[in-house]
Amino acid sequence: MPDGRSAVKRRASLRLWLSGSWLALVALAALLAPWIAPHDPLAQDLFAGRLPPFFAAGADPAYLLGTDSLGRDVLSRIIHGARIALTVALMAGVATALLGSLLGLLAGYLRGWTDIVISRLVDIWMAFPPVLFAILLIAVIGTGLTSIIVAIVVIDWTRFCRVVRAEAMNQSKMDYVASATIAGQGRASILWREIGPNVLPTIAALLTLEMGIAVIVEAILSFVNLSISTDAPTWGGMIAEGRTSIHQAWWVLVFPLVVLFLTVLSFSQLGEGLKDRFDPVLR
Amino acid sequence: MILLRALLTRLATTVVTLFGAAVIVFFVIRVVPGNPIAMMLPPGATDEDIARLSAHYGLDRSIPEQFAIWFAGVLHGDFGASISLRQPVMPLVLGRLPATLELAIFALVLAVMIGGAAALTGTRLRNTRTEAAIDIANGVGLSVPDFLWALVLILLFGILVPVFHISGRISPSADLPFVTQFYVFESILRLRFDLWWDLLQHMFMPALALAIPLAAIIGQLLKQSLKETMHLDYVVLARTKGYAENKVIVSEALPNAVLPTLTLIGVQFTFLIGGTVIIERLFSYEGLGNMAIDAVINRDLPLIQGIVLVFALLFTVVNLVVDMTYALLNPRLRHA
Amino acid sequence: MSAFLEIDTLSAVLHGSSQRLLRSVRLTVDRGEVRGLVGESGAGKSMIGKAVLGILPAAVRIVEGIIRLDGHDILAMPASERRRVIGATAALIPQDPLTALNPSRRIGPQITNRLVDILGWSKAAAKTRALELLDEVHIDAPERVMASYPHELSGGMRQRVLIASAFAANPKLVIADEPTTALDVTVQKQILKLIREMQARHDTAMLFVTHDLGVVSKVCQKLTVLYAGKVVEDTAVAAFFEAPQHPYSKALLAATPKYTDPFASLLPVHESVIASANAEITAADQEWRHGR
Amino acid sequence: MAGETPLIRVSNLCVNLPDMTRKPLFGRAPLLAILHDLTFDIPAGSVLGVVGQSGSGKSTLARAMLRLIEPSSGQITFDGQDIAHFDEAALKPFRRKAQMIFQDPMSSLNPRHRVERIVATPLVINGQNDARARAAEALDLVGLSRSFLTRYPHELSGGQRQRVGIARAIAMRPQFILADEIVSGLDVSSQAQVLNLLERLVRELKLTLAFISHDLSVIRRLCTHVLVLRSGRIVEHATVEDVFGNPQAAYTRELMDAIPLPDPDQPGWKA
Repeated sequence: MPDGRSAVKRRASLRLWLSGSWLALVALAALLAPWIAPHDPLAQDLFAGRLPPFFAAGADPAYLLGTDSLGRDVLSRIIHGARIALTVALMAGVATALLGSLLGLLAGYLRGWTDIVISRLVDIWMAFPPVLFAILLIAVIGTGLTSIIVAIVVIDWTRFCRVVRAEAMNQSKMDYVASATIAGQGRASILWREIGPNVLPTIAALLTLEMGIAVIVEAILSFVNLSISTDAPTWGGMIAEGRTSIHQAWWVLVFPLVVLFLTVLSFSQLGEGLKDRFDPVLR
Repeated sequence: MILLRALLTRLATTVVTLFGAAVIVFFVIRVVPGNPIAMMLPPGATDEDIARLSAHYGLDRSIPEQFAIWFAGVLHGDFGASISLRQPVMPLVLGRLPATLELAIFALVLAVMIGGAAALTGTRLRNTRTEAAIDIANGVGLSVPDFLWALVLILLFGILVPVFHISGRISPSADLPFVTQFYVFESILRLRFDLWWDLLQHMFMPALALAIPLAAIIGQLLKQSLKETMHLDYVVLARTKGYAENKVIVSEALPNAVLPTLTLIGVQFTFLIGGTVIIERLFSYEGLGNMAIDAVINRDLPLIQGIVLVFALLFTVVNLVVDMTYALLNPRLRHA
Repeated sequence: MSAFLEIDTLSAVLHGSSQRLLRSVRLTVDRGEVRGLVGESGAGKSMIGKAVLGILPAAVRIVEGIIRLDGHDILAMPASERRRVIGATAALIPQDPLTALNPSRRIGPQITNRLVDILGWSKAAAKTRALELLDEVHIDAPERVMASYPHELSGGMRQRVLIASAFAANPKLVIADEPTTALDVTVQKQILKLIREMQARHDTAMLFVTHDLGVVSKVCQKLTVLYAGKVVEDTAVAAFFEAPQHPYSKALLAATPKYTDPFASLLPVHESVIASANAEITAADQEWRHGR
Repeated sequence: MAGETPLIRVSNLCVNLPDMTRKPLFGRAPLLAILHDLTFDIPAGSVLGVVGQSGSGKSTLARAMLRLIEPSSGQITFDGQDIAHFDEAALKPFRRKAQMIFQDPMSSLNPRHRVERIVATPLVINGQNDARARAAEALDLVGLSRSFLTRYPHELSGGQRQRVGIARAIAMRPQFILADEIVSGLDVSSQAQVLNLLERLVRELKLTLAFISHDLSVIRRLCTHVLVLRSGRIVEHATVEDVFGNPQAAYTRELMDAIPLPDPDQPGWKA
């Protein structure tokens, strides 16, 4: 149905475009933070506490999006927060994808004991509530950027492993795998050259999804005071602080929340868009 | 017969999973660098304090020995005593579990209602703008996790248009006649619909936050399998017989299209229950998850172990129930 | 008296495109007559059946033509009325017996549901009728089959059930859409004989959609050959196998395998035949656009 | 051909597979005997047609002969060597000499690879240094122009895809090719083309071919010998002239009579 397909394509490219633009903006903010942030994100000015954003009455135009209770500039903290958010997203996302996909591919293609052991591990992992697991891990190994990344990888590899395993099993049943066997291709070669490219779009979509999740996990950990440090400008920390002063200064919660929401949404939409774009049949 | 054997096999793997979970929780806390006793004590405690406390909790023994002692207790239903609350773990956990269960089940019901309605509407109005709108809503719904939805809901309906409660499980002024912790259930039994209504008003926001991602997933998957089913010959055949479109969707396509969604709900419901941990925190809802976070902050090892194990048990039971329901609903397996 | 099913200058396009999928198709099926509808994949043969039964995919749009079913101009009717008329007068024998029965329902209700829900029969009368029909399609233990689920029956059995179900409401037209393509040859033979027998017994008009000229020669009296949605030959079956008229039909017959005559059959369709058939299509399209 | 050692000798071949229809929801499926004690030869240069209905075990036989599955018992002697229980390393020389063409090209051609890569990969794996040139040559042999080298499988028609499958098989210059129901998904016009092509290749490349099909008419056209399978057992095995001229088994007769020939006067079809 070329008609339906072109509508799908149009929608996919629009979504790719929108989400890509927003993420590019965030990445740019992260890269250029020290130069474009109007204020020092840590500088407190107790006389300028809880100033509203520029369009509200009583605003100070020097603080575009207002200030928090300690008089820190909300916009500057959001811009610097993008650095931490993107670092966590990239490092944790890629590491999780590598570990989980590798185990998933091995389990799904080799089957047998490898599969039994890996699947059982996944089952055990899935028996923990991930948020609680994360909080517990951080409590044990200590706070900080590296700890957060390690915790995300340790907890979320199962997400890749499950999906990639199922997909690898499906692909293994296809005749092109039988054909490669007949051609004398070894198992490693089949896994890498034949099955790999067919599983890659799934991994790519999961990867961008995972990046969004990583940003959220950081926010959740900030929220229970277990992230990096209470001072550091993280979106989660700002949201946690905004939640406590929501009746006095809504903007401290709203702006980082909107940014976080759009970023997480863009990551997942980017993944879906890329998956369609990579699909040779849809393309 | 086959079902019975399957059930037994499944129970065996469940036991393995739970044991594995117990081992991992136990060792993560102890093997990973960091002294749990040092975590328990305030900064500035002397080495002597640490040694004394270690001996008190049996932490001076070797780790396998500690595990053996703890696990023997668990098998007898003894999870030890909470350090921060100075009470046995088991009654503490059981006291909080009903609140979490009620919240999770309410969220599940909401998710099935919203997701089901979206899927049916999208199928009925397929290839229209309405379907496109539903697709977009589903896409946004499942891209954004419960934590963010909770914040958005707090902002919109707690602060901006304050129509719902955003804190606690029941109004503090209410005087409670309940003997169990299943408040919602018991309020119906006691015909106290005023309390029932108050409970629902408190639960609605956290439950909706938990429900939105699951509703979107159900909406998307069920619609997809409904649309696929609509192309199958038996559905086409029903249409040639003169049945109206609504009837074809609901009575021919739905019973079969629902099966793949059902297996998915199993896993997703455990994710939802996992989500209660942070959602309860956000809404100051006195459930198991909120207690778990306190336990971690207070470094209350026995309590953490107990709570995590109860969650693990809950998850495996949910999966078991879903698998069995699937087998019962699928005539192919039922009559095997 | 006019034919029971009459299709006149029926053209259909894919939504949003001007390319025709059906090109001014014209055919008739009389009472008691079986008409074969033959073509290769993509020729639009199944689409004609779907158009008659009102089950075209949403993306296909009929742009001109008339479908007259038992005197009713069904394309001119409102949808609910059309559904009722089609449900009461026509029936479908679908292609794949594996997917044509609802896996979560017992066989009995799947045969009787039209009688009870649409035509208002009593349950008991519908059940009696179903047992009678299962007997007509030579099913030995009709009571047991009625209580079974589809997965408990073999492919041949399921196709028998579907045939019984198609004839349940005494339809005046039955459309068989490749009803034996998914079956093994030995089962196919039984099912083809059964379809012929049921059609004769009920004196129905039948449109038999297939890609297999061998099958056509066994069940049909009339034959319509389609190429790219256009009727290239409309003739009696006996005359066709004697001497097909259109070059494309000739090539099709020559390409059809025949173990009794291996070297005179299975001849590839010559490129010049395809080229001239395509030229015919282009000419017809030009004329059509001109006429509009 | 008598007296000559056959290229392939299958003796007492049995295959049992897990029965997925009786597989419990969890746990292992019970085993089901698919092939029972099959013994037959394929002489070098012959074309063996294997015919049977669904459930006859013909596809399992194909997969066992090419060692995609390991037989439960029995021997498969290829070129004098029993390969029935070799592991992948030991099979390496066999893999160079025996190829397969699959029923469904949508599944057997990797959707993410271009035609050139699909045809050349087996050559590269087996250490041919002129793989690209030979892939292009193979495409010539199956009558596809070289512009197809850069296409993806989904950009081809059904008949073209099946030609790519054939090109991949012959590019290795194998002694033996097994074709599993390769024309059953095609329209009659493409079917005739693919069969003609296969017949020419067998002649020109001196191939030994096993051709699995449910259609006796196609087998009659292409094969020198016929093997009739029913429920995993050999019902009849003879030259094509003998089987069609004077079938020994009642089952073979029944199969032949059931084929609807394009002929209104075919005997046995009158009511």
